[in-house]
Amino acid sequence: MTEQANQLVYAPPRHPWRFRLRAQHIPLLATFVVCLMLYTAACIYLRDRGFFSLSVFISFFSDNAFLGLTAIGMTFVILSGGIDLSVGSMIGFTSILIARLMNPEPFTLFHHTITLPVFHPLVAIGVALIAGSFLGLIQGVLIQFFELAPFLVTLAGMFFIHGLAQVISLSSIGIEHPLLDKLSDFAIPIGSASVRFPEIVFAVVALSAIYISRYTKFGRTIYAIGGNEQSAILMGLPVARTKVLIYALSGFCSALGGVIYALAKWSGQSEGGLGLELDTIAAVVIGGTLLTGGLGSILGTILGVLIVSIIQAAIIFQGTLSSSWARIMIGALLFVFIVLQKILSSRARS
Amino acid sequence: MNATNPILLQAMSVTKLFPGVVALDAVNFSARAGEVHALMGENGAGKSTLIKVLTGFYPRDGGQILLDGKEIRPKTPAHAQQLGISTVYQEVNLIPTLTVAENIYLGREPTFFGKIRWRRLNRLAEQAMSRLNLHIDVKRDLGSYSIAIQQMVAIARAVDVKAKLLILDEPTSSLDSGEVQQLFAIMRQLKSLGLGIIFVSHFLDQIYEISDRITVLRNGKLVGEYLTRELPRVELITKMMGRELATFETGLATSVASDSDLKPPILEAKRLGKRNAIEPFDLEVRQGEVLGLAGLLGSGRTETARLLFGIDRPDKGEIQIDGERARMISPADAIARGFGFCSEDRKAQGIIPDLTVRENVILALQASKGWLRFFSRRKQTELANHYIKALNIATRDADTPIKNLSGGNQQKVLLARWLALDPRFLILDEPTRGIDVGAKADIQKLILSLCQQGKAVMFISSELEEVVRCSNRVAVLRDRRKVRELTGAEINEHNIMATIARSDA
Amino acid sequence: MNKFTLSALLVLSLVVGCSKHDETKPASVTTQSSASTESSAGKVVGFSQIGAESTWRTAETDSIKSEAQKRGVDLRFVDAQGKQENQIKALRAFVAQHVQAIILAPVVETGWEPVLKEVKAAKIPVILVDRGIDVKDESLYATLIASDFVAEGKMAGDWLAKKTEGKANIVELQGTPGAAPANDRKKGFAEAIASHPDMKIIKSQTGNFNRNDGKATMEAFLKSEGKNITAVYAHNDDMALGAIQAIEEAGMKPGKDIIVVSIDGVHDAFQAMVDGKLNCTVECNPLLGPAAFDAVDAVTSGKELPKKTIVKDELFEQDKAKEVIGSRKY
Amino acid sequence: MTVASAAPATPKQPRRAPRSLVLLWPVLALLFILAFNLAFTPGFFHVEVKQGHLFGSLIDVLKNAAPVALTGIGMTLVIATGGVDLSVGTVMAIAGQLTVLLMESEHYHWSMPTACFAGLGVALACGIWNGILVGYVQIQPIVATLILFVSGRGIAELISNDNLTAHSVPFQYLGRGFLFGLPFQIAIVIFVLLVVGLLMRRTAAGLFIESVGNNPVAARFAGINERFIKLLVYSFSGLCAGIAGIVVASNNANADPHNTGLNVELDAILAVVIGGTSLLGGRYSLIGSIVGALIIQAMDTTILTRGVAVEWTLVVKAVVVVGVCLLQAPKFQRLFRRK
Repeated sequence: MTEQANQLVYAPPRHPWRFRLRAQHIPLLATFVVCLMLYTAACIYLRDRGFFSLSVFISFFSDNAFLGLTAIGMTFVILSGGIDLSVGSMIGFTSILIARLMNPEPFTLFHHTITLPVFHPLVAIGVALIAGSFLGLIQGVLIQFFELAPFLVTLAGMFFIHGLAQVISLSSIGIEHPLLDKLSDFAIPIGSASVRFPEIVFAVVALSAIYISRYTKFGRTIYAIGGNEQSAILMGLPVARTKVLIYALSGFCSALGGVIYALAKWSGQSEGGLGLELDTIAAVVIGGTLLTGGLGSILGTILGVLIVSIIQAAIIFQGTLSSSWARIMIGALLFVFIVLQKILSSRARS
Repeated sequence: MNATNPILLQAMSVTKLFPGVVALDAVNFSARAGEVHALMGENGAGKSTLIKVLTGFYPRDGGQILLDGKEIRPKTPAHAQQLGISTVYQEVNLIPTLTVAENIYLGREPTFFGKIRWRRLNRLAEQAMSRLNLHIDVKRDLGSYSIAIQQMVAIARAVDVKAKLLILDEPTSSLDSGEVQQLFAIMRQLKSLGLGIIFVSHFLDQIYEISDRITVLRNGKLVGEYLTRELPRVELITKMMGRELATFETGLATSVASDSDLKPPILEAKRLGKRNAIEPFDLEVRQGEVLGLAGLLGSGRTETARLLFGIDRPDKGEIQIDGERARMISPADAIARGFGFCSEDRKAQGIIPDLTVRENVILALQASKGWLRFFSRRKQTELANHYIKALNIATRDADTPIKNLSGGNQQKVLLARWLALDPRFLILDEPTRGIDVGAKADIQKLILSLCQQGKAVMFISSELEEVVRCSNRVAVLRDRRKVRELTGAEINEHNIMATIARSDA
Repeated sequence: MNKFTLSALLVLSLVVGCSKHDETKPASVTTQSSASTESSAGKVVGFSQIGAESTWRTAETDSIKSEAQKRGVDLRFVDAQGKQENQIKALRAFVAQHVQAIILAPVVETGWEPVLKEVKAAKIPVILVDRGIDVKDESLYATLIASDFVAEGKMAGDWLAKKTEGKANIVELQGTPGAAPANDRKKGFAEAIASHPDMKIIKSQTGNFNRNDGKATMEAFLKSEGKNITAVYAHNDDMALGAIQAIEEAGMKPGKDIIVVSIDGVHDAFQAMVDGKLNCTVECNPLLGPAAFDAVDAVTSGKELPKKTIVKDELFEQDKAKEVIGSRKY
Repeated sequence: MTVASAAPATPKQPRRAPRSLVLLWPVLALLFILAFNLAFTPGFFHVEVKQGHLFGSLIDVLKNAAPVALTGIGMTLVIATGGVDLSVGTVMAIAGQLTVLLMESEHYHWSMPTACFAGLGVALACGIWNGILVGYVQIQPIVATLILFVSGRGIAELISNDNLTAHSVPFQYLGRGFLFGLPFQIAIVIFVLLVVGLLMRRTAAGLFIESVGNNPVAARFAGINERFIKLLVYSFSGLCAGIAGIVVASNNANADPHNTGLNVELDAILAVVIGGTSLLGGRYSLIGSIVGALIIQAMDTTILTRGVAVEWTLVVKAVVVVGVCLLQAPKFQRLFRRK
């Protein structure tokens, strides 16, 4: 424009907060603080019920390992701006599939009676994981290539997968195998408590998920898609492939949840995990991941799972609430928590 | 540059059809290595479509594209990038929630056995930014930086791909003049390295400063290719418009009667301020005047407007309207008092994309009337058609979804939305950004006619020449602070520049 | 930090406030107890209930709660909201709280072995109520006090066979797919009619154990089969009551044109029998409180208990319903 | 310049069909299900007069679609603002329970209209609660309505933990009565639809709702009080759920705190989406949602009438839903146009 313009040197604007805290970290911090508060309050209130102990704390992870696993898968989905409502039914499906493969029953298909052999648990688990990932993949394909809304596709997926589980068996199936005995006897003692395989699987998956989200191109592409899908396409990122894979990954994670469910209970149930999708979404959102995508973290989700677990455990330990009041209390605590987190985040921001 | 520069990319009779429309009609275009080639045309001439065909965003319906003499058929922008064609768009197409460094290297991060090497990535990003003379913290979220910085990051990303051909689609529309110079320096540097650059801009000064060659498009057809130094401005404009310059240059009054000082103020801001947005300031807006706001991007112009329109809550000071203290905590309050605000971010804060032109026009008026007193369909269409005609909005009819209109026409619809309110005081934040010369002149004329009707206008623009031409009074902002007010004869580009550039407050 | 403490207090006061409310809530069901009240006073007993999905279930909960109050037992009650996972968590919580005994109403048959092993390791006896479980090691629980769902279905089937002299076109309203009572009641009924070649189930679909779905399902059956239907077998009373409405709205007389048989024996079902609309119901007694705490007392004082105490289910017909309706508790 | 006006500005979003065409695919899907029954389900189209009213599977479809249609009408507006309301099922239970309790309990013995108004009032209050959380506290809709979804059934159980029989004959008329030979529930749906349709057409509410859903920031800048609009739609959704709850209680002559409205929220969302309203907000179609509700009910009735085995029910339902949605997907349609 004019010659004087050359003299103008651009000065980057001052950042509003002094600490070099990225915007993402604020909800995470708020979640952590509230989680701590909640735990402390529960420990004080339920001190004569033995709430404050290491084994109870570990049980938050063991009893909710499958919630944690589905939540990790769900985090990736939500980070990309989608949603997956099929995770709950996937648990029932994989558990009943494993149980059925280990205890086959003859069935008729096109007037032929087919009898499958008895499968080794590891084979059954492998089949279940592949089936779960495949179902997730199909949903991803429908979402990506036919541009259907994720909410809708996975809602239909929830019906479909639950239906498949019912087709496999309406009644629950118990399973037994020497391997299962070994697995449930396996424990690493820590102080007065011990860590068992559900926690270990959860921890391994959680660490891998953190690694994937932070240190792989796949993980960063997920954030980019959630941040702005259009831009991600223009930036030349493999958006289509990644989105399909995200749903496959979520399918895998929830199938793994189903495996844990079956192994921890020695049983498969088509009704298992029903309604878990909303708990999962709640855990992810409480963990500071935005439903609009792009912002959030696996670490936050783990905190979210912890919070949901603490709320549930506190009500179970409290032990005098009637069914109705227990439901209302869960809602009330959820409300208090969300509002608190909201206040904390907006305070930290200003 | 000279004629011996080898042709890098050649597009031959490229055709693109949209349902019912020929967006590109057998267009020929070529870009040479080591040259800046400007692509000119009005809104809707087909510039963006051509670029999107070149970058593989749209498949072409006919013709050939040769790159280095070999036919290419880019399927996606990623594919085009691999072939050597990188693009920087007008609207920053990056991820605001990721860091600057990531945005530069997303998709080609340095890895070690599949693990992203963050430290190396950040160091590389710092180097890439410093090559553009920008020393910023690359570990911070892109979204925390101004649009200008984001644009620079986008260029850093595009250049770093080792592109043969760089397409800059209106990169300067959100940059201030200093930043434009930085950009040009970079462009010259890239040019000397043998890169071909396609440059799209509405700023004639910039075109003449940087480009070597100009191709003009009109209505999807090629008008011609010219050497810049052989094409006078007036001729360029004539070729773009298809009509003579004089028809829209006349009628622009250079100044309005200066007796506006005598009229009572509509609005007074007293020590109004908001932390991290704008330092407390005093400001008066009087009937029948155009108050210009000048300053660099991020100097607090938009923030000032947002405070006056009740979008943000001030934490200091007060607003007086007609001499009385007023409580304005929402745009609805401001509208109720006869204010209007045409925001700078058309896409995010202006249009309702799925709604029709008609509905977009009546929206603010209807909101001010409340939901019970609903305009009849007939009245709505009448109103919309009135503005379509008055503002010369190019649309098939009033019931076309606004998202189907070109940027400039969307802008006019938004103006119509505010004009329909018949406001006493209208804030226009960058109303002319990214729109063509004809529409620009239309809008400037409109501003003047508004204040002739006794209305007040606050005019925010990055183009100083425009501010000078339209305003009776200019408030100059620097570093989130109002530093000076210019009136009457003081208003000229030199004074404004000097005020902005002076380092002491 | 002020805000934090404030919020913590808020959370606490909510918990406290609600629990108080519950304690002051009067027990709505009183039961007759045969056992002495002395022996169990002061004991801490955990009760893991499935949920509150039906009137029958809440009657069972009330029975156990009021019996606990009567005997001075410190009852830790946990509603699992219909999920086995929550029941398992509850069992673990009971172990952590060192309760003296656990009453468990299992939601499904399988999946209990691992957690019950933990409970057994903590030397806490488990009394199963209303449903059995499928475990290899029977020492994992002390006793089972329950109705036999298969037997209930069989009783209903036998009654219908007698009533119709072995000739009937039956439509079946199943319970929630996958639920143990639904599976067993279906099985028992099928066994009973297997020996009668002229008794056929012509349609069978779920009514999800509730009145609304039972009605909708019956409506559809009436459209597709019409007068062909001679009997309805519903897995619970609520669905039967819904079916009765559907039959009436189709212009037929339930109980006469179409015979209606169901299971549970809730109050509304008795009323329907008195009105002549329901032909018979097999009672499934939810008032297990006294028996459950008798078992708790016995187990904690070291007595051996039979592995299975089957609660005798009684079949009520219309004429008997008139006599007993006044004395029904739920 | 005409070139620009016709060329899509954002290529990823295909040009939306005119409003009337939005209904095309849902209606075709409904016709397809009916045609299937015409061909393969004998007696499905048989309608006779019994006891002075019409009787047949088709009438059942119309009648039993009412609760989903009613909640769907409210849900349509919520989804049009870009939100979602998970609590409609539990609000149904609360409203039904309170209404019947107030009429039947010896303590109250309220008259039928007052009891109904009380039921609707509490449903409205639930809606307002959701609206405040979404609009003013600005909690994401799924999470905000999850709170009432989780605790609402507890509230219904607190009102009364028992199944309550509704003996009142005028009350039973709401859900079981007939008007001009057709179930009265249909009249209720048509009435609500007309009222809402008129409100949306004759006032600016429809315009504001679409604006808020399509671009909330721009709507706010244009002077629309988007928080209030959200409060309005969630309140209205609560009210619709209340009507549905009362209709269901009346239809069964019974209020059931445990099962009333179970999973209705999913059916309602499905109905809205099948009906052509985008979950992203913006343009909506009330008629579409009604058609969606009819599709779902026609499917359910077909499954029941044809005697599909219980374990296959959900699979069949899921396949039909995906099929209907695929039919509507422009990408899927293009796949066949090319061939």
